[in-house]
Amino acid sequence: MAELQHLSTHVTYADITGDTAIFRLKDEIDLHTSPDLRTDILGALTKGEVKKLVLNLEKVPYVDSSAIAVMVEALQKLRKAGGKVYLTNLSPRVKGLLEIARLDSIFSVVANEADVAAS
Amino acid sequence: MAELQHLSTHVTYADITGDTAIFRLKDEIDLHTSPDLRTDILGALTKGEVKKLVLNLEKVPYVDSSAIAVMVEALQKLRKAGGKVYLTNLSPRVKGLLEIARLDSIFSVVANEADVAAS
Amino acid sequence: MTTPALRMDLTSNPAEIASARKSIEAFAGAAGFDERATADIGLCVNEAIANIIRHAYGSAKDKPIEMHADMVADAMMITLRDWGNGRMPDLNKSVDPNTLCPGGLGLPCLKALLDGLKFEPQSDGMLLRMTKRKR
Amino acid sequence: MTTPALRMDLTSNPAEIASARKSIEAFAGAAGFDERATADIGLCVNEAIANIIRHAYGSAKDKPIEMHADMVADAMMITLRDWGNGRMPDLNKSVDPNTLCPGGLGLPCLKALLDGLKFEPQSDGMLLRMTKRKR
Ligand SMILES: Nc1ncnc2c1ncn2[C@@H]1O[C@H](COP(=O)(O)OP(=O)(O)O)[C@@H](O)[C@H]1O
Ligand SMILES: Nc1ncnc2c1ncn2[C@@H]1O[C@H](COP(=O)(O)OP(=O)(O)O)[C@@H](O)[C@H]1O
Repeated sequence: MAELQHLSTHVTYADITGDTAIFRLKDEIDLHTSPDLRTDILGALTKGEVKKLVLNLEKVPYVDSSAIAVMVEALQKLRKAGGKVYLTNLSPRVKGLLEIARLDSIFSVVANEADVAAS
Repeated sequence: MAELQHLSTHVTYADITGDTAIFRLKDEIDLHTSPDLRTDILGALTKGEVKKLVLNLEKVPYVDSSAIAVMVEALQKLRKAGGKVYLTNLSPRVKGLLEIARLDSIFSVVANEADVAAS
Repeated sequence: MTTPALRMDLTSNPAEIASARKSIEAFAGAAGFDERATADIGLCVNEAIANIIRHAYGSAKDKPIEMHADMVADAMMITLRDWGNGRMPDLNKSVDPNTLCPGGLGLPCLKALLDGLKFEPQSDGMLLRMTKRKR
Repeated sequence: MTTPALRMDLTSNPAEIASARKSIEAFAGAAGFDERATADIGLCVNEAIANIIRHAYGSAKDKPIEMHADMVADAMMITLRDWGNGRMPDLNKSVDPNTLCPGGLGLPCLKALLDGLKFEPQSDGMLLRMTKRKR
């Protein structure tokens, strides 16, 4: 897509179709790399009528709180429009951090991308 | 076996049947742990009529030169009796060290234990 | 000081956080911490350094941070020294998942995952002491 | 000194080799060395420390060893300092696979895997400088 050309190296795939934006991410995301990811993700939310943001974290072994903060910020924006953030394919370590942060319930955590439609 | 009771924690299985002694090893082996392994292996060679020593390294991700030295010492002993040392299931890292040490040709490197009989 | 002891000289550049995290995790793994505790230690070091960068140094990228770690009996003692504003963080704040505020997650992580957490203001910065026991 | 820099205070106990090896490998991985080069660096540190323990300290287990590592451009510079016998090893010996001698493998590994290897005798021990470039 023209709108998503200069993506962070942590984005392996990005697609906006209808009201759904999908990002597949990779590698460890910490304070060094989360700012670029923030630009990509929040940027996508300003285009079109996105209501569902899907972050596929299958290839992400590790995130720190700055990556979680990006997800929370996206959720803030989407909630105003009645939208949701879906997190898919979480590794145990990433799931663990969401639990410590007591944020596992504010996101829609699903097994994989296919389950987003079903949810 | 009675003779192989107090084995190093790096030995998960040991068997002497006829002229063949098999050791399955595990974990990283360096100067800290190779002395116990040396005791086990050279000890086994003094019992009975061992001519084939099989070291299965499938669960060994790493060895240093002190572990290689144990293998060489075993080979020295066995060669006097016309015997051989078989190394099976080598990880790329362990194989790499044997190559650097130019010792890959003095051992009988085979894919797995079944290939020992065939060789 | 007990050995082995690990020390890292870092700069307040977010690019160096990964190096600190991976090194301390390897050190913890070699010291016998299980996978879970090792990951916790790595995350705490990450979060503590991120806080120093952002709060003690106001995101300046060229300031020194010293990390030190060793084992005392069954516990890893980690210190982080900075020469920043020396301000005490408010340790009583907790996360309210309902306010949906991005941020405020670092200190709660440290409190949840560590066995000991102590900020000791210095005349010229801060000394943070973290303790993690094997369980 | 460039950052991040890693320093480890070790004792000449073989039980500490794994900690040094794993920490330097994590540090190298974070510095961008590929898997192969990272493994080479870990092995070289292992072999160099084993040599210090056995040859410089005659296998005494309670003597100090200091390791230091940092990146200068695309190269990792690693130093190992000991306070042992300070004897220069013979760098010209090579492995003859036909003699079947267990031992003599450490130095050939260092020579084969490193881009730089220098023993600098000190008045009270040895300083070993090892260099590994990214390729
Ligand atoms: N190292 C520090 N130095 C000074 N203030 C700090 C430090 N760490 C944390 N703080 C303060 O504590 C607050 C909460 O920190 P934290 O839980 O990590 O959340 P965040 O950094 O995401 O705001 C920060 O907003 C800051 O005011
Ligand atoms: N750090 C050291 N201090 C003094 N002598 C050393 C040191 N390292 C190696 N040497 C000498 O070099 C020889 C070869 O070393 P090396 O190749 O590691 O084989 P090994 O240690 O297995 O004999 C040793 O036998 C020793 O005499």
